[in-house]
Amino acid sequence: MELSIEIFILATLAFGLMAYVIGRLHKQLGSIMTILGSLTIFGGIAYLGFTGGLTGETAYLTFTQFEISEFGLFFAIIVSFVFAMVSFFNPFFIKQYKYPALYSMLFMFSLAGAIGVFFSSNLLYLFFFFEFVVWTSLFLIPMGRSKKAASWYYGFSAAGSFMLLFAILMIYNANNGSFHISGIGSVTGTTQIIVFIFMSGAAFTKLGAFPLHIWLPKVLTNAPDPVSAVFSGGLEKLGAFVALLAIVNMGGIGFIIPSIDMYFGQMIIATLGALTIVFGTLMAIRQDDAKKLLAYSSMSNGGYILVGFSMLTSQGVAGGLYHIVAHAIASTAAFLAIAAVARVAGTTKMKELGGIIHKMPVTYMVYLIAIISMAGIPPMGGFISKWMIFQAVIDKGMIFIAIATVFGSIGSFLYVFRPLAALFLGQELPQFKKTVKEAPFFMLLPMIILSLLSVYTGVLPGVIIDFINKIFVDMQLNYNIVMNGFAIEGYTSGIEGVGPSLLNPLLIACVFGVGVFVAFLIFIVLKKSKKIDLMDTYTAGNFVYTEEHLHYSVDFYAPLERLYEKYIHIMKNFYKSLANKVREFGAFMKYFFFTNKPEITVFWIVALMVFLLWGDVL
Amino acid sequence: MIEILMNIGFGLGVATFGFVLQTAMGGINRKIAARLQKRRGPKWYQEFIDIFKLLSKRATSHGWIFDFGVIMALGGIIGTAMFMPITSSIVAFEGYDNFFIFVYLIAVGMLGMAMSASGSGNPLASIGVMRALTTMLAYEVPFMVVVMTIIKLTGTSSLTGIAVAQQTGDFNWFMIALPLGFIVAVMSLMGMLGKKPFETYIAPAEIASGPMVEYGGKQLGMLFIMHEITIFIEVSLFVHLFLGGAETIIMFLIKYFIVYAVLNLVSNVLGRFKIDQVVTFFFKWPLFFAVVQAMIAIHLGWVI
Amino acid sequence: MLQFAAIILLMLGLYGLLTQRNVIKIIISLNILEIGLNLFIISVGYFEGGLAPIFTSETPANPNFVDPLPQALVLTAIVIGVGTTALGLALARKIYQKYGTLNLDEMGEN
Amino acid sequence: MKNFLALLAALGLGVLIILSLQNNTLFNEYGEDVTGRDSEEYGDREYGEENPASGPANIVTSIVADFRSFDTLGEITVLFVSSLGVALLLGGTKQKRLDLGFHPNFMLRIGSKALFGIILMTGVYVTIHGHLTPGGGFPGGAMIASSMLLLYLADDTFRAKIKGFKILESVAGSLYVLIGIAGLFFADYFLENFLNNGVVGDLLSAGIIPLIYVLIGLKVGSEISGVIDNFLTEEVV
Amino acid sequence: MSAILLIAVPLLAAFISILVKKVSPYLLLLVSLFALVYPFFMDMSDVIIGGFDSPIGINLVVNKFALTSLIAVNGLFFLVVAVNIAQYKKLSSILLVALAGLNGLLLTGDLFNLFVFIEISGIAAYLITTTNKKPLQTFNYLVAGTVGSSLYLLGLIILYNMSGTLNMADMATFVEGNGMYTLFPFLLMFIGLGVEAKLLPFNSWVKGILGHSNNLSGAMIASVYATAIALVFGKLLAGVFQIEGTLALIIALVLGITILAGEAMAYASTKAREILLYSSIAQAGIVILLFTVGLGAWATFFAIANGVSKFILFGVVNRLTEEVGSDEMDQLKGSFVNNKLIGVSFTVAALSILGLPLFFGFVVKMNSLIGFFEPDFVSNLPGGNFIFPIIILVASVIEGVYFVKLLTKLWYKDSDVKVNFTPLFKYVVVVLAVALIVFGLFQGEVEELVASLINPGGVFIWN
Repeated sequence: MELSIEIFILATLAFGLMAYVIGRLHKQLGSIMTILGSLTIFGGIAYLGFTGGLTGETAYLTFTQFEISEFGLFFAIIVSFVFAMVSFFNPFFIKQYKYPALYSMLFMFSLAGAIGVFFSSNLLYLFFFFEFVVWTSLFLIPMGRSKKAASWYYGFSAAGSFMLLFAILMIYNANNGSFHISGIGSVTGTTQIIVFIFMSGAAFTKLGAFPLHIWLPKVLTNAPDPVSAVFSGGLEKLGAFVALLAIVNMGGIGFIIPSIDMYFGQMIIATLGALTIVFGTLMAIRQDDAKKLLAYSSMSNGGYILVGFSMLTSQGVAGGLYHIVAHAIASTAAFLAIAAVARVAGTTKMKELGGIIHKMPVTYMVYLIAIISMAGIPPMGGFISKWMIFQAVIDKGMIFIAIATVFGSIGSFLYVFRPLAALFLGQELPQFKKTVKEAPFFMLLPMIILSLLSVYTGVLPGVIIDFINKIFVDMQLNYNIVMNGFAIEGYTSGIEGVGPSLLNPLLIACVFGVGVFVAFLIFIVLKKSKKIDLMDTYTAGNFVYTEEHLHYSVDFYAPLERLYEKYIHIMKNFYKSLANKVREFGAFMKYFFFTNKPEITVFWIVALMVFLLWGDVL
Repeated sequence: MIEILMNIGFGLGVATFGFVLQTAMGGINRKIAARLQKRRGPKWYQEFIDIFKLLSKRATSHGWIFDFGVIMALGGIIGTAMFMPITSSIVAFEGYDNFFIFVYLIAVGMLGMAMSASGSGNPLASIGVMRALTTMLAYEVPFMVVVMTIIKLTGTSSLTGIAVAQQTGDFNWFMIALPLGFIVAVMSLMGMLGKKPFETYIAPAEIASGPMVEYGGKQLGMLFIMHEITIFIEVSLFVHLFLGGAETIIMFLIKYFIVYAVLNLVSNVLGRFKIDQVVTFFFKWPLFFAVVQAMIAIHLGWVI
Repeated sequence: MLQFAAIILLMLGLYGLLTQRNVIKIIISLNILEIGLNLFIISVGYFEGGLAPIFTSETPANPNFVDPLPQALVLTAIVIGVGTTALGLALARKIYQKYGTLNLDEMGEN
Repeated sequence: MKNFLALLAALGLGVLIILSLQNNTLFNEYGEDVTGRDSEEYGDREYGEENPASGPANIVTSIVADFRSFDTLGEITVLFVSSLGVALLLGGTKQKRLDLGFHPNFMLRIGSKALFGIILMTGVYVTIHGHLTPGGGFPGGAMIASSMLLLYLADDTFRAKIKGFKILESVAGSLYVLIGIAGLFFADYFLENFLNNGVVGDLLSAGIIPLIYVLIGLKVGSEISGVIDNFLTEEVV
Repeated sequence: MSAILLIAVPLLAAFISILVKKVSPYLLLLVSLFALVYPFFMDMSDVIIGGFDSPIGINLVVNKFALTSLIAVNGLFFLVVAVNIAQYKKLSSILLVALAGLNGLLLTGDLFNLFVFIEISGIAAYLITTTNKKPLQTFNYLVAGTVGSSLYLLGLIILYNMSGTLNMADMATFVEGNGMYTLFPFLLMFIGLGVEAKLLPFNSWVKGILGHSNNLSGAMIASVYATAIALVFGKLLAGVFQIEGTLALIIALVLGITILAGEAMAYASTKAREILLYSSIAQAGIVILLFTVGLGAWATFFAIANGVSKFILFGVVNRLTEEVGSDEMDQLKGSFVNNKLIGVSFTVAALSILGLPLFFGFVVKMNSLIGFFEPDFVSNLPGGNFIFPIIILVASVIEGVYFVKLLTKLWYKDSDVKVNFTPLFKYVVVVLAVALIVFGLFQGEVEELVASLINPGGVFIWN
């Protein structure tokens, strides 16, 4: 069955408009439309994608051309899957929004834009869809808590997308007048360097990587809960897509550094990626708001993707791609879990929450599996991608990047555990005893699917590794990941007699299962323990009656935070001062040029004439 | 399929051997420490007695997460131990004993224990967990840098591969080949084992023995088993990485005893760090030496 | 010579605009500027020994007239000057009605 | 200090302009022969010639009213708009004469009436002979208005009938445009001189041009008088 | 039917309208409708006035460019008049003269005639701004305008002295060879027109006029006059002017600073009208830049798109300020909550100015930027081909930030102020917004429309 991708984009737009029209009549129905819409789109793309039924010819949107590429399909499936899962939450959150119908429409429009970006082969119309996503998602943010986040978001993503535009136009100029996507590869000399710098700039802004990350925590904290899930799971992958084009598709940039045989350009990207990881982890550890913490975690995971891509080895790039899948699933699940809690408890501040597990155990399990994958612990998908990225980093022998990646993964244990302990576990606060109840079935369904997927990608990586290999073939990169049986082969060492380092996730899962079974046996065999109330705890001496005093969730990592407390606002202050400089420049010009006295104009006229004649006469 | 079952059985055997070995070693070292303090110290099998006494007691539980956490912790550690090679030939799963599996599966154990500790409702447990995780962050990073140097040099990340590399003479023992790395590894190992200078998170004197405060009866017993097997994993990891593994079990036992005894002696005479001192300490000198060692080994290629 | 005088007048007009604070004086300096300009326009068309561009009974056979076009242009320029000055003065009177003063500095910032 | 700096800048600029115009080879010096320009064609006729291309003896008038009469049309629109503007700004429903504290004695009031006639006559003369002698619609109109100004100044209670000026102004303006449109329909160019040019130098020569100049004279006269009236009166409040 | 009627008929109506005061508003509506419809029927030949061809007489240039600009300007004029005539009956004859002046501006082929029409439309503009009840600001505008036009005339006369002709086409051929002599007169003419086109050092009047604008004067100055002046100035820059040497440096500096400073000033201001006026200064700078550099065709449509968007933005903001009393952003917040239709069209206009997809602004901005990157493109301004696109892009980022701030304040804050817009205004604004979207979607047709303005060699046809 053949269907052009253009039909899908138009269908999504049509769904959006339908959602708007129905949304005006009845809020809930409108948001249910978004569920139907995104599910059909995801189903369609995934099914046709795998059976090769997608074609690129355009009947209606004649000004642009589409081309079904493997990596386009890869991203499209992930993003539409994330949209589909998150759309399940829309009906439950629609009541909080000022413009519910508009919300559903823009939700579908940003999906349409994203799909457009991944499949368009004409660079200018890649930018067209890129900008389309920016402004449609822009109006989703203010529906949440703060209004300032929207202008920060637009400022950074406009800067990013205009950098992308400048790069595209440089390519257009270099390949004398062609916008085809293959033009990226065929750029050489200084234009290649300029294009590389600007495109990675665009990727950095969209991914929220180090130098340009200020908007990510602001937006993901203040946007409505489903929107932040969509942002961190889906829209961030646009940045990864551009990063793939910029870093991998263009090949090495600049001279090769002999000791670690890496291109200079890629080295810079890797270092910035490492800084993103470290900065993201440090900031995440000290956050009190769960959503802000997850925002910084998706920032640091973005750093992993960048480090992976910039290794330019099969392990590295595959690790990056795999990490995109694992991170998309894990962070969407985590955000949805926090959203479920926020819907019922009203706040995501860890200070005010505690002991949600007793009323929402399933959400807790979903969140547990999500953070295990985000921290990169074995049975889950995150481990495999981090393992591959470590392999690549060590194979290149890059010590400082290695330190950053290790610090990032160990640090992720800390910051993922913090919401677990403060939000879910610990004393059950009285005010939540009555109000909090388990999320309804339709909210649990996507979360459970995401967790199962997390486990699946962790245990049986076969399908995704084949897809990644197909991408490498499609992008004419001579990379390949060897799979023998269920194990992934790491890089082969120089020393003979020593086989390649193997990772058999299925085996690890079984062994872990066996271990847990044995522990369970031990537990069951022994005497049954008496269940006692949570309040009845071993407190030396004085007895405490109120739950709040027995719940430790305020500044959880105090000793660690004290170490770097002074430096956390460097980047934010830098951008604030930049904005102020523009404002001061504007105010000065206003004061200087726009007084009520006409002599300013005459003065400048005389000045310009003197300036011209001076050169001419003398 | 049978062959996999055989391997799993063999793995379980390795795990129990680990548990028995470490508990015995624990007892013996208790006696050595006592001799240091001019007293006789308890019998060498004292630790066995403690564990089995605890397992037989009837205990209290703070809800399903409290128990599920303990099971997951012990299960994770047993799973990790199953992968551990005893000697370069005796290993449960040929070729799959990847170094990263150990680091991350220990994390599963840690996470399980932390989860149940926080689930117990006692704030002291949560503080203990917080301290454990912070210390882990501190000692793990320098250790990983050194191990990465080793992996870069030997080219493989499987433990048997590294052990074989040291035995077959390509490299002599990394204890000698990478002196600075070895020192850093010792310090991290003491952090891992929770020995004296870095044991703020489980020290009884600090906050009622940290995370374990709410446990009793079988849960505490299971956690003790988990603790013993963790020490076994970490010490044998150290042995394989730095002391060239072992051809025969006896060699392995001797090396194991030497490492564990020396560590115990050193830790008995030292004081105890405050938590943020641990982090600053590990990120100051050990990390510096680890980086210097890595630079020398990888980029300049000076390996003794 | 006439052209230099015209340019100097132009510059005086500009000087007036640069320094004067009184509304009427600004209008006057505008006029000076326009007069200078008109003088300049006229001077463009003149040449030594040129005749006035009017046919009379005494005009010689093929007369070399002065260039008549600038004179036509200056006619228009003068009337435009009158138009803008009339409007300026009307505005000056409205300003006086509103602010009670004609000095720009005393009008405050609004 | 600021004034001195401004003077310095202005004069310096003047000197610079003069110098640059001087050493600019293309710029013909003042008083240099300019006979080679296109504007020769404006005057290719002689005195007494029968029906030449452009009728009026005064070449400037032929440019103003015939060759570039579109400029003049624009010209009177400018005056029309500014007088309208002044009326809009200052004019009100009921106006009374501004009391400037100057009360002329009896002699001046009567004497000015006599002088008024003479000035008016010269104005009309200048307008009518626009195509023969220097002058024409604009100076003539100004003279007509100055006669009106004389009456205003001489007699502080005098107020002309503004209504009449408005009608005169509007009729003259529309007639001018209608002539132009008539030129378009009768002789396929807007504002073309479709009448016979007669003999150069006669009073009744140069087709529609004297007619246009008379209309312009009346229009300019009425507009400027309207402006004078607006300035010398204030709204009855 | 020759194009001269476009000027003659409004003039005739103006002269008649002062007699019959009562009927003049309807006359104005009728004539401006005629001016909008007539260009579609008139024949496309150059018009000679008074029977004498170009070197001696005056001719009107009627080509595709003139036709497009006429339709755009007359269209916007008709909309402004239709929406505001009920409130400003007194100004109908002045508006008629303004219409004649604007049409004359766009059509005339003679440089001195252009000066006359600049004066006509200028004085009409001064009178329109007197409705703001701010005589001092109008006075400043008058002084600046007069100085500007006098300098333009001075430059023109110097050029006449050198070339001997006043006609644009002949002047262009004269200037072709000896560009280096004509630097000073062209600077004078650039300054003269720069004052009207709101370029930075000369536009101190803009804040006074547009800052206190009302429904009529705001829309008229910001959209109708801005588009007309930009197109005429562009025609001169593309055709007649020969820009090189220090003149090119000055023009590059002026344009660069206008664009960047315009955006910075808008970013620094908190009053809604001030934001819009500084953004229109920057947009004017971009349009003039595109004309100077030779991308005339797309510059025309950039000016028209900007004109349409500014019509909507100024119309809405002025109406809100009239109701709310002050145009401070915080007072206006939440005013779209209870009139969504106006809000949506306002957002469409704002997003089109930012150049976001699906809107006409995107098509125009992208193609103009692509113009800079054509392989065979050589910019006559110093600083290579890529410095100006960077300036435009940086400016659009700053522009984006303050527009988003404005939009979020207007949409997402809730306030009790209930502003009612006249149904006619709503209808007009929605139609324009839909036009912006339709033009944005059908990019193929827009490109064909633009192609007609360029001769096969890619050079912008201006006469």
